[in-house]
Amino acid sequence: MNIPLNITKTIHDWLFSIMPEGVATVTEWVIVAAAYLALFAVVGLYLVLLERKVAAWFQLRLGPNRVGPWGIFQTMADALKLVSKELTSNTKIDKFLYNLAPYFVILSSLIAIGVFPFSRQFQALDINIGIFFLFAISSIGVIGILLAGWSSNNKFSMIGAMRSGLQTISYELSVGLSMLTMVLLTGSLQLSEIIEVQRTGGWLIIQGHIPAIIAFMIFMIAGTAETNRAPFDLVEAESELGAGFHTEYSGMKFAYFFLAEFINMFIIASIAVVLFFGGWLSPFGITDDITWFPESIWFVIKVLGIIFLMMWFRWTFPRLRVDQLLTLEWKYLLPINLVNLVLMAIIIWLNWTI
Amino acid sequence: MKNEDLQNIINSFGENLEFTTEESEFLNVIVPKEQLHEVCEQLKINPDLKFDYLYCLTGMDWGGDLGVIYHLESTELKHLVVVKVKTDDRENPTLDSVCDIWRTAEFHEMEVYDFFGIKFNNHPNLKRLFLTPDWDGWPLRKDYVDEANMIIK
Amino acid sequence: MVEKEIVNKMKTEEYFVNMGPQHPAAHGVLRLLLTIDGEIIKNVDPDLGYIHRSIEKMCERDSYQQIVHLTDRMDYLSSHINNEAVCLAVEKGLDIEVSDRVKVIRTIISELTRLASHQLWWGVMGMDLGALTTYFYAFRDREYINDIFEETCGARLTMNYNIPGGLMYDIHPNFVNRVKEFLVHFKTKLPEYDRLLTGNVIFQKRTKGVGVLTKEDAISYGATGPVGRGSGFACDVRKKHPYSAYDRVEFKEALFTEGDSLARYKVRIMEMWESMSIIDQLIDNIPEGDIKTPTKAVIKLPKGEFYQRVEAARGELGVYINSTGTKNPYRVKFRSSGFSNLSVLNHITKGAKIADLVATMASFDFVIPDIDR
Amino acid sequence: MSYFSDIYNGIKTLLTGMSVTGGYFIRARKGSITQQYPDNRETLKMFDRFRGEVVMPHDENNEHYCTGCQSCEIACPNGSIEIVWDRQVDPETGKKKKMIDKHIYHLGMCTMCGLCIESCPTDAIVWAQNYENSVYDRKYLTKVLNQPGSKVKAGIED
Repeated sequence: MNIPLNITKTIHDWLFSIMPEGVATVTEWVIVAAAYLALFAVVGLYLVLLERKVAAWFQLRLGPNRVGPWGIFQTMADALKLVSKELTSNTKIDKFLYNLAPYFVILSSLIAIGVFPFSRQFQALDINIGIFFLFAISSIGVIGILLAGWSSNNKFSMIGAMRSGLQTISYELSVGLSMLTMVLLTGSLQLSEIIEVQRTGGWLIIQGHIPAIIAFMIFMIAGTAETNRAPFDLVEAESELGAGFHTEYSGMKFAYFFLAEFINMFIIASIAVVLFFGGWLSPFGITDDITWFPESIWFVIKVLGIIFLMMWFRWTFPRLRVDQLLTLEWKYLLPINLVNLVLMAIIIWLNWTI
Repeated sequence: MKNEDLQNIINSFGENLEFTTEESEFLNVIVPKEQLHEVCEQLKINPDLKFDYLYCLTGMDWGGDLGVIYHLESTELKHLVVVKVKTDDRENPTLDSVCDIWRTAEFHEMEVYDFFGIKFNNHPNLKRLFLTPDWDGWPLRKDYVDEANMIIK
Repeated sequence: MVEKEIVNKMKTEEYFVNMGPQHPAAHGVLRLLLTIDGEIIKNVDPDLGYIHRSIEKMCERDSYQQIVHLTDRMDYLSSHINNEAVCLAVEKGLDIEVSDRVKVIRTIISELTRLASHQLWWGVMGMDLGALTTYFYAFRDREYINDIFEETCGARLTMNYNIPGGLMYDIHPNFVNRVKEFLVHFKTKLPEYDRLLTGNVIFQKRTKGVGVLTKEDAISYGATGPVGRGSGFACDVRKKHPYSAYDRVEFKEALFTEGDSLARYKVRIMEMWESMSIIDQLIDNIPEGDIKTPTKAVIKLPKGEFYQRVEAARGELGVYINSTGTKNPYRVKFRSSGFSNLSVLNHITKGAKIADLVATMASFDFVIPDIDR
Repeated sequence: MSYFSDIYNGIKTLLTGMSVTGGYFIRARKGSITQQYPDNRETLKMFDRFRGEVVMPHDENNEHYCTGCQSCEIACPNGSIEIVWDRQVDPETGKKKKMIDKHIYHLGMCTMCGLCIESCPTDAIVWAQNYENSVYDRKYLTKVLNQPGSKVKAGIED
């Protein structure tokens, strides 16, 4: 545990003073996990609200404005409604897999947030293969989607799930390769170290200039595809498949899928911020000297910026077709990415970084 | 092309064709049902007529006779003609399908079958299109009675 | 060769999917029975009748004034044009000529209806392809037209403004100004439609070469309106058989020869420009004249058959009235454009993907009450 | 080469599209196109010709213009109007004459086509501009248009 904030330190000391060491460690894990869970439930809910507001402003509407001032409690009310709703299900479903699927999806999203470096101190786990871990965990979610589509005994769900499978598997490559391009610059997979590199040399997108910008664009495209959001929302494709893989889910199980989508968006945006925009580092170091300034604010601002970009995509573009989706990946993104990787290597070799 | 010229050409396509322009703005050709397909095919392929566009296909119940009215137009030569075909068999009316000549007839004939009960020979997929398959009766016929759903003024 | 072997080895199983009656892309209660192999469509079998109200049978019961309002409910997005078709047919039967004022007003409102219909279609087309924002931009602009209708006709959608022999009442004094205001507004917004959707690379990829309909097929299937004109079939009734005031205005018939969804899209965008130009030509000089040509309170058409064709927003609308001389029509048939256009669907979507079917249906712009009547 | 121009054009068109929506996003403060309906009841005014429902205006003497000629009943396509009438002795002239008892209007069946109002020779019925017609029971949609105790204004038949 690497959370040496004052309050956490107090709790840490207190726990270790009243319990044996092993029990105290486990208790601490549970507390941290519960705190993260609560935090991300709120983050997910407010991202939903943000999405609805942003969508409304793009579309000349007002957005939610009834529950609380400017509708800030709208998604809370929605969540409450979803919790209280009956969990209906289709007949002839595969009960076990049907019930398992939402947990797969939500858990894979929640595991990933464990390694986020919100600030220098605010990071639950700083493992040395951080990027790799994020990359690996974010791929698990697709199993849940596949299971959901398969088990719910609905052909539309099934088509959606199959689309999701091929989409995630192919776009994994681009996400991975564009991450790798940036890792070339940092020479480390550890998230905290990646950010430290940027403290001296400037943000990676500036350090790596051309290949970094290309990598960023590819990462944004592939990341949007990873999270199954428009223009890559073939998995749901409401005008084609009704609601895709979660057609047959209701109540809280549906909410898990819904929440997972937004947390995934947060994850992708976080990775982008860490890899390209210096994580919690302030721009030009303007708040470096202010010791009391919570650096996680910079992290959140940058993440929100990236999320806004993804929302902008969603509310502007039409959806791609399945074969076009694969064409984009295999004929455009992947070759460009490979070339880009070599380009980055050359730039580092010749020491042309800024 | 004038209606008289049309009449002269069409007259050679079959026997017992009746022509009339009364009570209508178009030239009406009343074709015996046995010759329907043959005459229609000629109307389509004859280089002077080229009726390639069937813009309306109407099922009709003339009280005694059942039948179909074909409104035809030539997109190239810009003339119009109306073909009528009648059958006096109300129990099991059967006509030849023209959907191999004008593909649009496929759906329109299904509609006519649905509402008038006129069967079409050689139709690829004749079924109840609007009504449920177990519907009883042919609603647009004049002798159709449905006391529950029809309000007569 | 190798490919063939692989295909033979990988035997796939076809399955059926019910697309509709409640499906977001069906825009109503259209049910398509799809035979699908993976994502590839093998067969599309439409099953209709979910909103069939038997308008043709109801017409046999009603008087000639009364059947007009039933046609509002057919293609509810071009309700004025449907009304006009019936009124023109009845006027043809009665052999009365309406005044120039009526003709011009009918034409202007018809074109406004067409614009409103195409605007809605544009929004829905974007929505079907996944760009939800188009819907709201389209509705913003459509609101102007609906307000004009509401002010003049009293209703926004099912207006019933026409009566046999003219119009129900004169246009509202604000009508001309409001139409001009709308034209100024929409002329700035239509290029925006292009920038947002038409040029978009994803949109182009989704529609180009999708659902290709050849000219021969379009004629044979009776596909009219933007569907036919997208395939190069010059089927504009306004040009072929001018009615109302269409013979005194200059406009181009939007014709494209590609026959794909993009061509149909372009036809509609071009038609919007043409509609605006038609309104531009007429709005400043609406002639004076009677708003109604007097008819008897009980209209009795002479014995005979009357056929009137008009260009509705989705294609050719034909009204066939068979009269036996009584106060009710003996038989009324509406040749609706949607019904003929629907018959093409199976032909052109075979072998396409589900997403292509949605794109094709969006470009066809089905209104289900028009198909079912 | 077209490979790269495709990419360039693709990105360019995508950015053009984004500039349109982005422009609206920035201008979103100027107000939306939606109406906050139940809140703006005070200011919401229908157009004069708006077809809300059919009403029968009465003047201050509780007199209306309906002579009971039934042309609206005949003109109505869906039987939304029923007129209950009988012949009564006119107190002024002493002649027997047609008087309406009840002018019944089924709002639930009305399609707002306006044919009844068109056909009315005395302009006894007009459109009202109210737009909130929903009720909790269907029976409330059947309305009697003439007020209780009202009578036809004298001299309207002529």
